[in-house]
Amino acid sequence: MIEQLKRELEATFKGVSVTSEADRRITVVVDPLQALALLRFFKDRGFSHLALLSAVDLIDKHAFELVYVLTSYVEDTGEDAVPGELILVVKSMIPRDKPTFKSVISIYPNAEPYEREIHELFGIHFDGHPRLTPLFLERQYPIPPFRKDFDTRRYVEDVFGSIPAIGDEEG
Amino acid sequence: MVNPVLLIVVPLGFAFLIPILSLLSKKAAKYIPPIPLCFNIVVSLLLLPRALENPVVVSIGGWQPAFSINLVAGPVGILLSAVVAFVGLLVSIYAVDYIREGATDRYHMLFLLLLTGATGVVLTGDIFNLFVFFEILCISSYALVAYAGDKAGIESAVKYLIQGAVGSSLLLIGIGLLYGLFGTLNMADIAKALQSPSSLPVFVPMALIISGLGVEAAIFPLNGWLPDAHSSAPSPVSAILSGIAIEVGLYAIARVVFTIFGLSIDSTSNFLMFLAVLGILTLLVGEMCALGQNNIKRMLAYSSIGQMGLILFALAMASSYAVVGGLFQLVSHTLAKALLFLTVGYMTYRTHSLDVSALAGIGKRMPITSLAFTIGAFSLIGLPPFAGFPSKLLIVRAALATKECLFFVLIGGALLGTVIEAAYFFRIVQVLYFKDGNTNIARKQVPAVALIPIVIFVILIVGIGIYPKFITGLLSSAAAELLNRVDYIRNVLG
Amino acid sequence: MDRNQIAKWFKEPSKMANKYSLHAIYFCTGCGIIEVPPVITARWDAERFGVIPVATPRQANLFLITGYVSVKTLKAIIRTYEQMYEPKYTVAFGSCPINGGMYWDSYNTIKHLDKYIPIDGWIAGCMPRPEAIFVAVTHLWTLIDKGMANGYERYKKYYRAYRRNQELALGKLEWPPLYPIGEHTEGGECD
Amino acid sequence: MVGRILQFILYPLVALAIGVFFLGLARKITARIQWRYGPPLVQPVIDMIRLFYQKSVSHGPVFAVGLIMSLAGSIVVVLFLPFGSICPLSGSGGLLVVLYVMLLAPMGIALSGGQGANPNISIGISRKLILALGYEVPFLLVLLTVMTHYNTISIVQVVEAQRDIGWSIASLPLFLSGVSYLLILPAMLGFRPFDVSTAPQEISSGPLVEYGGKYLLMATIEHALLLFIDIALFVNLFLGGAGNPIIFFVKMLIVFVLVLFIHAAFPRLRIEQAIRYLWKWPTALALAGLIIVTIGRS
Amino acid sequence: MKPQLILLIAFGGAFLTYIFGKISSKLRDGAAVAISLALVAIFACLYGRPLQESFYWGFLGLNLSLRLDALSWFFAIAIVSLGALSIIFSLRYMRDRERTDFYYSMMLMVNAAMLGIVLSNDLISFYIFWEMMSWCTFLLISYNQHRALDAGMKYIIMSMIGSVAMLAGILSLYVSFDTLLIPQIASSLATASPGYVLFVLVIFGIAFGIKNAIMPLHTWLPDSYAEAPSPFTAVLSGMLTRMGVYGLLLITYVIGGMIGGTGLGSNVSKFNYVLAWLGALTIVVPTFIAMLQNDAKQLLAWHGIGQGGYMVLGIGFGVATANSLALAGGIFHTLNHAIYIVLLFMSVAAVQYRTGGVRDLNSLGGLVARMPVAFVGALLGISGLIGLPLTNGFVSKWMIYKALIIEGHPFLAFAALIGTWGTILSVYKFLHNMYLGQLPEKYKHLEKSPFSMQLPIAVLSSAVVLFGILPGIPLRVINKICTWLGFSSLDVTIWGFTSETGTLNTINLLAAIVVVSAVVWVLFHRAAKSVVVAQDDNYAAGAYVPRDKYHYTAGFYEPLFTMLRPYLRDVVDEFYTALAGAVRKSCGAVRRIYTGDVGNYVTYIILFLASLILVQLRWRPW
Repeated sequence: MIEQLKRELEATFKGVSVTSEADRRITVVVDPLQALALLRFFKDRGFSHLALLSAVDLIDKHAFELVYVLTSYVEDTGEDAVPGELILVVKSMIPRDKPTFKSVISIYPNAEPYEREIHELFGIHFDGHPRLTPLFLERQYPIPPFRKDFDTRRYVEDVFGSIPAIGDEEG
Repeated sequence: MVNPVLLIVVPLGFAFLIPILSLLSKKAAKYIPPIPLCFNIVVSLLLLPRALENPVVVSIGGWQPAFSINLVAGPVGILLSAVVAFVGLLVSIYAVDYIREGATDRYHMLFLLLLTGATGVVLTGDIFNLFVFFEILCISSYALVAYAGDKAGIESAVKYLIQGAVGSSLLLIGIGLLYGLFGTLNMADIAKALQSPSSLPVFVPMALIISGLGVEAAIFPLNGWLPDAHSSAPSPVSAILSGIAIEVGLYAIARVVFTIFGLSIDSTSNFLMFLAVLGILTLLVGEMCALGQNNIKRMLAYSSIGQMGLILFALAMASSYAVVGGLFQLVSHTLAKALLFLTVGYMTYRTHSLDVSALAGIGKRMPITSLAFTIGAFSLIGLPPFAGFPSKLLIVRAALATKECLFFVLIGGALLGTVIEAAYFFRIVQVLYFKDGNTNIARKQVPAVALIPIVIFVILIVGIGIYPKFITGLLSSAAAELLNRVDYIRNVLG
Repeated sequence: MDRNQIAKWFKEPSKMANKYSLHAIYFCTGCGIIEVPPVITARWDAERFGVIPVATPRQANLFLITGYVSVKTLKAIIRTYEQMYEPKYTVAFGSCPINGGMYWDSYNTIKHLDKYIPIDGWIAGCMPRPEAIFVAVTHLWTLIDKGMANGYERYKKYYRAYRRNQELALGKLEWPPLYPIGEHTEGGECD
Repeated sequence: MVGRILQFILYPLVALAIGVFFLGLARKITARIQWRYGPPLVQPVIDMIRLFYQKSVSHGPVFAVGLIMSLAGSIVVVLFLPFGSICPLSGSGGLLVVLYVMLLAPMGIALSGGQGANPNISIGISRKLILALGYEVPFLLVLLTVMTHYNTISIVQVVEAQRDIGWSIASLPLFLSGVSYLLILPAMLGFRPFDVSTAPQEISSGPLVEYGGKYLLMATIEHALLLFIDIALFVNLFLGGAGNPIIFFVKMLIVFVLVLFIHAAFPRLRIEQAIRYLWKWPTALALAGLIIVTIGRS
Repeated sequence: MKPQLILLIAFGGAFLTYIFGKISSKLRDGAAVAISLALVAIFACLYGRPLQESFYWGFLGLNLSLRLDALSWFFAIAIVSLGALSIIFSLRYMRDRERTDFYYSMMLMVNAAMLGIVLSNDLISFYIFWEMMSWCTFLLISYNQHRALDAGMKYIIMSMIGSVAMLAGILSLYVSFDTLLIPQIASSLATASPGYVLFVLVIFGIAFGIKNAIMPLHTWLPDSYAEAPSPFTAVLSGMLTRMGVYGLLLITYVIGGMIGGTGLGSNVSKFNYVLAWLGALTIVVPTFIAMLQNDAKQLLAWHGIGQGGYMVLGIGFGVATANSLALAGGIFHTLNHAIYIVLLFMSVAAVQYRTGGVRDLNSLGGLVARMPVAFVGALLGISGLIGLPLTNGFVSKWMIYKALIIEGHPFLAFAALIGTWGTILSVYKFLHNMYLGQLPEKYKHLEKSPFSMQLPIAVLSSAVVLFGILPGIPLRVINKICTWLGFSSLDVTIWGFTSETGTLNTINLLAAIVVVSAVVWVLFHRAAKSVVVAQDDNYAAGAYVPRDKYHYTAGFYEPLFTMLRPYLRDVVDEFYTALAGAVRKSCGAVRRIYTGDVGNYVTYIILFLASLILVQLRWRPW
C-alpha cells in the first residue's frame, strides 16, 4: 500500500521525496509551493486528521521547517489497505528572512490555533488566516521567543531585572 | 280632506315631469325629486291623526269594493309611507351631488318611480294593485342598478331582472288563482271569504305569493340577486334598495300572511313557525357570508340579508311585542343601513376602491363621515345608546315571552348572529380609525349637500336610541292594525 | 496555640479571631495547588486550625499563591488580591514566587512576586509538603500577634509603586486602581 | 409583663445560640465522618467574630436592606414558634402568619443578591427559588394536614392537643406527613444533597459570592436561625414540643443529627434531580396524609 | 347630591375634555384631572348616605333607576380614585403621543361607564353601562395600533358573547318577573324554581366570568393588558376587570335569602362551589404560565388572572358555605389587588416611558440606581402581590386561607398557597430582570421618572402598606357589605380579627418587625465599614469582564422551564383559536352558496316553491 502511494506521489508531484522510516510512518518533503496541493491530495485519500502542525528553526540553514503530521480516522485508507492507520509527516522549508506561508485552514479547519501559536512564537505569518492574535503570551516581544536567536536570559535581565523592588527606593 | 291617493299621484306626476323639464335645462332635473317627497311627508303627517283611530279607506274610481281599487291608509301604511318618503328625501338630497356623470335626469325619474311604487305597495288594499305597484318598484330598481354602466353593474342588473321576473310571475299566478277562487281582488273580501288557509287550494296560491314577494324581500333561498345588485349599484341606489325596497317586500309578505290568510289567528297551521325558522336561517346565512367579506358594499349587502332575517323572525312570532319589535327593527335598519351606504359611498369614492383594507386611516381623513359610519354600525349591532338596541331588546323579549324552547334556540341563533355582526363591524371600525394609510388624501369633509342627510340620520338614530317612546306609540298601533284581521275587514268593507 | 485563653479573646478579639479563622481563597495559581487537597482533607486536616477553603475573595482573608506565577496568572492574582478586603494575608508557596525558582530564566514567568503584590509569608521548597504549610500558618499566627503581617498596609502605603510595577509587567490594566493614585490615572474614575 | 419583655429579648438570643451550636456541631460531625479531627465546636463563633471585624464590599442600599429584612424576618419567625413553654407572639395569627413571615428570609437574600449584580448570584438565587418551590409543595401539604387534623391554625393549640393524645407522629396520617417533612428537611436547611443553591464549586457559593465581612456575618446568623426555625417547627408539630426547654432542645438535637448524617454522606444533586425527587416521594406521602385526614374529617 | 347628577358630571366631563382638547392640550389635561378629582371628592363625602333615585321612564316602559349603598360605594370610591391616579399618571406618559384628546375622553368615559354600572339599580341600565364600558375599552385597547388590533378584536368578541348572554339573562328575568329593579327581583327570585335559579346563575356567571377572566374564559386578558396603553392597562386591570366580581356580588345579593340550606339554596351553593374550584384552578395555572413570560406586561397580565382566582375563590366559597370571612376576604382582595396591580403597571409604564417603550425583561436591568421611586413602588407592589406581612395582600389572603382551612377544604387552600409560591418566583424574576442586576450601558444616563408619575406610585405604595398595617379601615366597610348581603358580621378591629379559632394582629407583627430590624441595623452598623464599589468590580474568577458583555439576566428559571414547559401551554387559548378558525372556514363555505350564476338562483326559487307545496301535500304540517 505504501509503494502504491509512493508511485502515485511521484507521478503527480515532481521534486518530492518520499521516505518511510518505521513500518507505518512516511515522511514526505515537498517545496512550499506544492505543499497545499499535496495536503489536499492526502485529504482526499482519507487522511482527514491534522494531528500536529509545528515549526523547526534551522538557524544554520536560514530556514524554518513546517511539519504537518497527518493520520486518518478510518481504518482502511484504500481498497487493499493495511489494517491500522498510517502516519504521514509532510515537511516543507521556507526562508527565514521572509517567513510567510499560506494558511491550511481551508483544508484542515483545526489548524487555526496551531497557526496562531506558531505565528506568536516563531513569527511566521500565515496569510489567509482569519485572526492571527496572540494566543498565550501576555506581553510583546522584540524577537518571537521560540526563535533560536532570542536570548532569553538577557531578555529576563533587562525586563524583569529593571523592575525595582518595592519600598527600597523610597528608603 | 287630504286624500291618500295624492301620496301616489304627486310623485308619479313629478316623475313624468322630469324628462320634459330636462329638455329645457339639463341641470334642473336633479332638484326636482325632493319636492314631491317633501309633499309626501307633509301629507302622511297630516293623515296620521285620522289614521290612528281607524284606517282611511279610499276607493279610486268610485266602484264598489268588489271591483274598485282602494287604498287603506292605516297606521302601518302611513308609518311606512312616511319612512319611505323621509328616507327617499334624504337620499335624493345626497344624490344631488353624488350623481354627476351619465343620464342624470333618467336617474331621478326612475328614483321617483321607485318611491311611488314603494308608497303604493304600502298603501294598497287590493292585491292586484299590490302587484302593479310591486312591478313599478322592481323594474325601476333593475334600471337603477344598471345605472352605473360598468360591466359589473349591468351584469348584476340582468341577474336581478331575471330573478325579479321569475318572482313577479309567481306572484301574478298566485293572485290569479286567488281571483279564480274568490272572484274578488280586494284583500278584505278575500279575507272575509277565506276559512281555513291550510286547505290545499288556498295553500298553493299562498305559497306562490310568498315566494314571489320573498324574492324581493330577500329571504334566504330566494335572495341570490341581492349581494351583486346592492354592491355594484351606485351608493344612493343601494341605500334606497337596502333601506326601502326589501323592507317594503317584507311588509307585503306580512300584510298577505296576516290579513289575507290570517295565519296569526287560527292556531292549527304553524306555517308562521316555518317562517320564523326561515328568518333565523336568513339571519345566520347573511351574517356568516358577511364575516369573510372584504368588499365593503357586499359586506353591507349581506348584513342587510341578516337584518331582514331578524325582522322576518320577529314578524313571524305574531305576538304584539314581536311585531312591534319587528317594525321597530325595520325602521332602525332602514335608517342605519341607508346611513352606512351613504357614508361608504363617499369613502369609496375618495379611496377609489371598494376593499375594506383600502379604507385604512379614513378616520383621520374624513372624521365626521367615519364617526357617522361607526354610529350606524353600532346601531345595527344593537349597542345601547343607539336605535338598534331597543328594537333588539323588544325582539329578544318577545322571543323569550313565548316560553317555547324552539324560540329559545332560535333567539340563541339570533344572538350568535349579533356576535358575528359585531365581529365584522368592529373590524371595519378598527381599520377606519386604528390603521394608518391613505395619507395622500387631503383632509376634506364630504360636500355640504351630502353632509345634511348623514347628520340628520345620525341625529335620528341617536334620538330614537335614547328616547324610543318617540315612535313606540305609533308602532304599537301599527302592530295592532296588522294583527287583528277582523277590524281590517270591518273598516274596509264598512 | 493560645486559642482557648479566654482573657486574650477579650483583650483583642479581632487579632485572635483573625488568627484562628483563616479562610483561604481556593484559587489555583500554579503547580502547588496539588498540595492543598491533602492539606484540607482527612490526613492533614487544616480545619483543626480554622483554615478552610472558600470560593470567593470577598469571604477570604488568606491568599495562598501556590507555585510559579506566569505573566497571565499575575493579572488574575492582582485582581483577586484587590478584591479581598482588610485584614488580608498572602502566603507564597515554593521557590518560584521567591526568585523565579527553576524558571529563573523563563521569559514568561514572574521572578520576584513581592514586586507586584505584598507577601506576608514565604514557604521555601519546590513544592513544600503539607507540614510546611502548617508551619507557615503557625508562623503567620506569630506575625499577626506581633502585628508584622501587615502586607495590606504596605500595599496601601506603596500602592503607586506597586501599580507602576504591575503596569510595567502587564502593560495597561483594564480595571481602575484600588486606591486613588492621583497624577496619572488615565480615564477610569477611581472608586 | 416584665417576663414577657424578657422573653422577647432572651428568646432570639437562645435561638441564635442553639443555631450556632448546631453549625459548630455540623462541622465537627461531618469532619469526624470524613475521618478528620475537625474544628473546635466554637469555630463558627470565631468565624463570626472575625467577620465582625473584617471590612467588606457593598453594592448599594438594597444590598444591605435586603439582608436586614431577611434577618429581621427570621428573628420574627423565631418569636412565633413556641420553645417549650415560652411563646412570645403566639396570639397574633398562628401558622399562616409563620408561613408568610418565613417568605421574608429568601426574598430578602434574593433582593440583596439581586443588587450584587453578579452572574453567580443570579444563578444561585434562581436555583434557591426553584428549590424552594420544590420543597414548598410537600411542606404546604404537611402543614395543611396538621391544621386540618387539629382544626386550628395556631401552633400553641397544636402543641396542647398533642400533650394529651400523645405525639402526633404516632397517629397514622400525621406519621406520613412527619416522614415527608423529614425527607424535605435537608432541602429546607440547604444541607448537602440539596445545597445546590450555595454550591462553592459550581457557582462559588451562589448568593453569598459578594458577601464580605458583616454581610457574611448576617448571612451565617440567618442560616443558623433557619436551622433553629425549621427543626423547632418540626418538633412542635410532630414531636409534641416538650414542656420545658431542655427536653425540647434534646428532641431538636436528635432530629438535627439525623439530618446531619444525610448531609455528610450524600453528594450534591443537580437542581432538576432535586425537584424531581422532591415532587415524587415526599409529595406522595404528604398527599396521602392529607387525603386520609380530609376523609377522616368530613 | 343625586346619583344621576354624578353620572352627568362623569359623562359630561368626558365630552368636555374632548372639546377642550380641540382648544388646547393644557386646558384638556387640567379639565381631566379636575373632573376626576371632583368625582373623588363627591364620593368621599357620600360615605354614609345611601341614595335611591329612579330617573327615567321613557325607555320602552322600563324604569331605569340608580342607587348608592355600601357595596356600590366601596367599588365607586375605588374606581374613582384609581381613575384619578391613572389620569394624573398619563399626563406625562401620553404627552407627546398623537390623538391624546381621544385617549383622555375615552379614559373618562370608561370611568363614567364603570360608575354607571356600580350605581345602577336595575338590570337594563346595568346592561347599558356594561355595553358602553365594553366598546370604550375596545377603542382604548386598539389605541396602540399594530399588534393591539388583534388584542382588541379578541377582547370585543369575548365580551360581546358575555354581554349577549347577559342580555338573554336579563330579559328572561324581565319576562318571568316583569320587573327589572334588583331589589324586586331578589324578592321574587326566592319563589322561582331551582332549575330557573340555576339557569340565571349560569347565564350571569358566564357574562361575569368572561369579564373577570376566570380560567376557561380568560384568553382575552393577556394580550389586551399587554397591548393597551399602560395607564389604561392600570385602570383595566385595577377596576374594569373586577366589574365581574361586582357582578358576582350582585348575584349573591339577588339570591340573598337562599345561602346554604336545601332546595333552592343547594343549587346556589353547588354553583358557587364549582365557582370556587374554578377560582382555585385560575390561581394555579396562570401564575405558573406567568413565569414563562419575558414581557413585563404579559407577566403582570397573567398575574391579573391569577389574583382574580383568589377573589372568585373567596366569594364563591363564602357564598357556598355561608362563611362571611371568606366573602370578606374575597371582597378585600379585590380592593388590594386593584391597588398593587395598578402600582406595578405604573412602575412598568414609568420604565417604559424612560427607556422608550422597552418592556422585554431580558434587555433591562439595574434600573434601581437610576429610578429609585419606581423601584420602591415595584418592590411594594410585588410584596403586596405575594402577600408579604405588613402589606394589604397578606391580610386578605390570610382571611381566605383561614376560612378554607377551618371549613375543612385543605385542597382549595393548597391550590391558593401554591399560587403564592408561583407568584414569588415569577414576580421576583420581574423585579430582578428589570431593577436589579447589571445596568446596561445604554441606560447609564437614564433620568428619574417625572414627578407626575412618582406621585401616583407614592400614593399607592403608602396605600399598600397602610391597609397592610391597619386593615380595619377598609374592613369596616366590607363588614357592612357582608351584613347587607345577608351574612353574619365579623368582629373586625383596627388591627385585624379576633376570633376563638385564631386571631390576626397586624400591630404586634409591625412592632416585632420594626424593633427587630432596628436591632439588626444597629448590629450591622457597629461592624467594620463597607466600601461601596462600582457594579463591574465583581468577582469573576479573577478575570475582568468588560462592561457591556456582563449582562446576564436572560432565561431566569431555565431548569424549571425545561421540566414544566410542556404542561404550561395555554390549551384553552389554542382551543379558542381553532374554534375561531373553524367558524371562519364555515363562513367561507356558506358564502359559496352565492355562486354568482343566475341559473342557480332561479333554481333555488323554484326548488323552494316546489318543496313548500310538496311538503304541504305529503304531510300537511301547516
